[in-house]
Amino acid sequence: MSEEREMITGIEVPIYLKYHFTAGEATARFLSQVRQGKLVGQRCPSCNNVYLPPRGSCAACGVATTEEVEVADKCTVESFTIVYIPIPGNPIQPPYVIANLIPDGANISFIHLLSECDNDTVHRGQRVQAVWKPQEEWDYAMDNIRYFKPLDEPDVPSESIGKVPVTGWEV
Amino acid sequence: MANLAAVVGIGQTKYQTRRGDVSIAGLLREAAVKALEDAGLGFDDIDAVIIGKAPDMFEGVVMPEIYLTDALGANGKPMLRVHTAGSVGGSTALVAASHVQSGTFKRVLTVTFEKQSESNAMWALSSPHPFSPHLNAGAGGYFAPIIREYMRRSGAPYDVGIKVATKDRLHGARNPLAHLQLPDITMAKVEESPMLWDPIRFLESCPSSDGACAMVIADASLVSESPKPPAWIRGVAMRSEPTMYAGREEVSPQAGRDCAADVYAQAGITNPRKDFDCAEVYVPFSWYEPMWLENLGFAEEGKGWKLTMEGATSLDENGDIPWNCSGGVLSSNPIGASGMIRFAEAARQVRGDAGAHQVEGARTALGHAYGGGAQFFAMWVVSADKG
Amino acid sequence: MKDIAIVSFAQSDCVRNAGAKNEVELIMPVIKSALGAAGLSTAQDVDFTCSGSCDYQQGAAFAFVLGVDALGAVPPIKESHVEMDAAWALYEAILKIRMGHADSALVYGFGKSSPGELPTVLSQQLDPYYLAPLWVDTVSLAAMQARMMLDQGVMEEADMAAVVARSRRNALANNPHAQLKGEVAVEQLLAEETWVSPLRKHDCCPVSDGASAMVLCTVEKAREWGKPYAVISGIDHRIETHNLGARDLTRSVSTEQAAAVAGVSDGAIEVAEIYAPYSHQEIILTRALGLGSETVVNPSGGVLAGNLMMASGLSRIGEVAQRIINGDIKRGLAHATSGPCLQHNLVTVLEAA
Amino acid sequence: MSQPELLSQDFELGFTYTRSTGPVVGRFLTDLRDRIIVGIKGSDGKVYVPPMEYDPVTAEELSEFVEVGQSGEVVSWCWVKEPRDSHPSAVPFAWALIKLDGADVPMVHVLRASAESEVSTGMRVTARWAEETRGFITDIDGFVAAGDES
Repeated sequence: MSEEREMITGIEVPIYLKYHFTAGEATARFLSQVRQGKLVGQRCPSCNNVYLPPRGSCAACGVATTEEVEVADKCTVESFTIVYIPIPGNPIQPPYVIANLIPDGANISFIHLLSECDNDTVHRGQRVQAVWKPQEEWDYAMDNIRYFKPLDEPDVPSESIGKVPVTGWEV
Repeated sequence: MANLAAVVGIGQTKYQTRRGDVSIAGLLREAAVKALEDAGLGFDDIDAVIIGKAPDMFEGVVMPEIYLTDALGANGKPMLRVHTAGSVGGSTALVAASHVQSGTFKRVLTVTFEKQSESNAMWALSSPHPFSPHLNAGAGGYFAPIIREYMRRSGAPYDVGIKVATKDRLHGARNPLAHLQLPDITMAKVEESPMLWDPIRFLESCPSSDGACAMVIADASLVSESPKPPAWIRGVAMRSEPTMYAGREEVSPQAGRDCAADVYAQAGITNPRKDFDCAEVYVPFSWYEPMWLENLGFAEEGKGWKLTMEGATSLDENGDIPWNCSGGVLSSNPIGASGMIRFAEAARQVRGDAGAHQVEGARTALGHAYGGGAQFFAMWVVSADKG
Repeated sequence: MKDIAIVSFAQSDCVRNAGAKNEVELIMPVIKSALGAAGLSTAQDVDFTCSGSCDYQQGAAFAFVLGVDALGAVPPIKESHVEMDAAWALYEAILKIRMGHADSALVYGFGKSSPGELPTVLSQQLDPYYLAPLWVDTVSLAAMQARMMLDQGVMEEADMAAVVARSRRNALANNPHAQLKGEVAVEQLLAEETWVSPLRKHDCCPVSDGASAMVLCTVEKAREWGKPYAVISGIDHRIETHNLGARDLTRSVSTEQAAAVAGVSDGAIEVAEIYAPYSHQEIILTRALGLGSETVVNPSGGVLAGNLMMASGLSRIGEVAQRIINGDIKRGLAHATSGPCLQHNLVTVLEAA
Repeated sequence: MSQPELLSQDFELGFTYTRSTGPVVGRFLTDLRDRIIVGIKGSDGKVYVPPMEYDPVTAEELSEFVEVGQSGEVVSWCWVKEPRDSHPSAVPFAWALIKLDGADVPMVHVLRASAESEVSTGMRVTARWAEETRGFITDIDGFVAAGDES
């Protein structure tokens, strides 16, 4: 055998597996209603907290959730970050704000984009509202909401975030 | 009552971006053989093998214990594979210890690893899945808002994270196994590095590494058969809570506080800052040092950042409670092994075997790991003293 | 060491496709049922919880993290997970109880295999340089194992069919959760065409979705709860080389080793629940476990009647435990397996108090 | 409560992994590229093909390579009537455990034959090489009945 032959030290191994995935009941119900332009969470029968998106259970109590509660597309900023790197597969250009938002009527936050805002003045307690895509583009996806934009409403005090009544925060 | 057990051997690979010279099995083997050599033992002396790693998608090998058994001398023995997200390295050490502490086995080998260069961390941690309702901006995108909330509550100055990032890299420069070797790092350099997820800058984030970490854990009756001093396992604890629930405290998760209280009670720790000589704590983003200082009771709520800024956690500033003398996760991060590296480095300290990053006279140390959305915790207390 | 007892067990139906049931929706009913049978309500009522699952079944990382949502883990609980069949989660829980860090534990396993092509997914368990890139599937490997046994005359095709016929018959008689059940004659089975020759489709376990759960505790705790229980008198597991060519595939050495440590031969085995995904493997395992005609093998039908991948091993243990709890038998064994051609095997011996 | 819609979608979990081989696997694949098959000697002298990195009995690191023949004997096999998409053959084929001449331990690979009736345990087979070899396990396109390799 030749001494100077080039040794193999690495190989490329393509591993592509096909799946047919079916969303869980709670997710399916949620996304079906998002397709209609509605945000519908589920209330825990034990602790009364409203989960959005619903997962079919209250993770805290470990009980199934079935009661549906429509919540507003107005939210309060619970926390946020300004991101300077692109999201794989997402066209949004950095820097952009992603925030944990608690919709009026729910007790838990979900992550979404914030836009039409001054990145430097985004803050906890800030009021925001969904900017939906045109109805004809709605699909089974949260990005039916293009992003959230600031509302001209007073801030929710820090200690009340996630605890305001179902009807939403009104001054 | 648990049987007394100790770490009698530790082996680690060099951590680096890509270990292109070894197979997956070869990577684990290297750490395993070093741990056995450190313990003065061979594969025949081992009763059971326990491995751990983060998601199988990193290497694309499903349930890899099946393929790794030959490399780890596990044939004819029990072999177990643990997976508890980012805390897995710590959890694996605890599961391995339980094989001995339960009185079931006398001596076990435990190995954790990740060969992240085989794929891409961002992909492996969040491979696209249909109907996933969440926007995915990576681990930094998840943790940055929580860090901002910590900053808001504590009123910490903006440069606390910068200080941690600098300190841990200076520690790492003392550790020849550390992935990042940045002996000339300064706070200015960290501050100038690109912002990724405000307030997390590039240099305030952990790297992506290949590497493996192994330990031999032995029953007290066999400890003297290994030549080097043992690290006695004085407390073990794990806690989990759900990723999301209404009213969850994300800045200082209860699972972390409960886990610490449990492990401290077992080890007789009443004042962690005084009772520990050092700690190896899972800090993948710089700001998690002050956050965990508070969560783990080393500082009062809202005051953790002061310890950091005073240099209390710095070996180079002769701090009274050095954290992550090995350089920590900020210097080396083979995800599935990162937790065990914390546990092993804590053990190295109390064995007096930590080389240039040794804390003089260290007798008792904390090893800590967390994972998921800061919801899975694993901790142990090791000591030079049998207790 | 403390004696450990199993006080309850629950399993979902084995279904080919659980459709719109996610992890939580699969897990929650069996957990509630197992806890309920032990007089408990949430994971808060036990000292430790451990689960088994595999991310690749559904193709999403961290499946087990979602599983935690089914537990009611607030305040936080002591919890762990193995990326293995839940029989190994049970093993971890037993160590925890033996070391005195828990007096009771909840163990569960879940699997939703329907989204993927399971034998192909499992081909990626194999050596990543020599075997996985060939995409040799687990059915084919098992078929070569069966051929070896036929060639060596250690069994005949009719023996394989007899295993299947008994599985279907037992499932019909005893197992409301079974996916495949019924009266079928050996001749009928042998008349079917081969699929991956020498295996016929019926020689291979079906692919099923579902979950199972179990509550175990110290014997003292079981008495305190006032619940009937089965004692785990022995448990052990062993793995063997991954090189199929280096193993005698007609035997299961690791099962023999585990059976010896677990003390299978210390008394008569009335019932054995064996995790044999292929009919011929039941023959290998029955021999490795040293079982004779006095033992009823797989009264549930075994996994040929329904295979909850990642929960099937735990279910085998549960099936035997339940028979002891019900007072039907005094001593039995359960077996779990992992890897191609029975590479890794776990044996549990269960006895009445 | 309205009936839930069933939401289903196909998706592919895929990545092209970049594996480093280490010296043992690398040597085997390098030789495959050069149309040579090597095994490795175990602690007890048994020749393993493909070469194992570590002895399955003693766990010792192995390093003594042995070139083996390109023909051998079928130790066991199965016939795949309905190849899966992932399989290395679109038409029915066999998987086989093949003990190459000079090896003690059989290896798993593809056995190509036009019908199940042409395959039998103990038959002699020979490696047929891929048109282009690159250092991958599929450089051996498959085995065929001895005499049919061209």
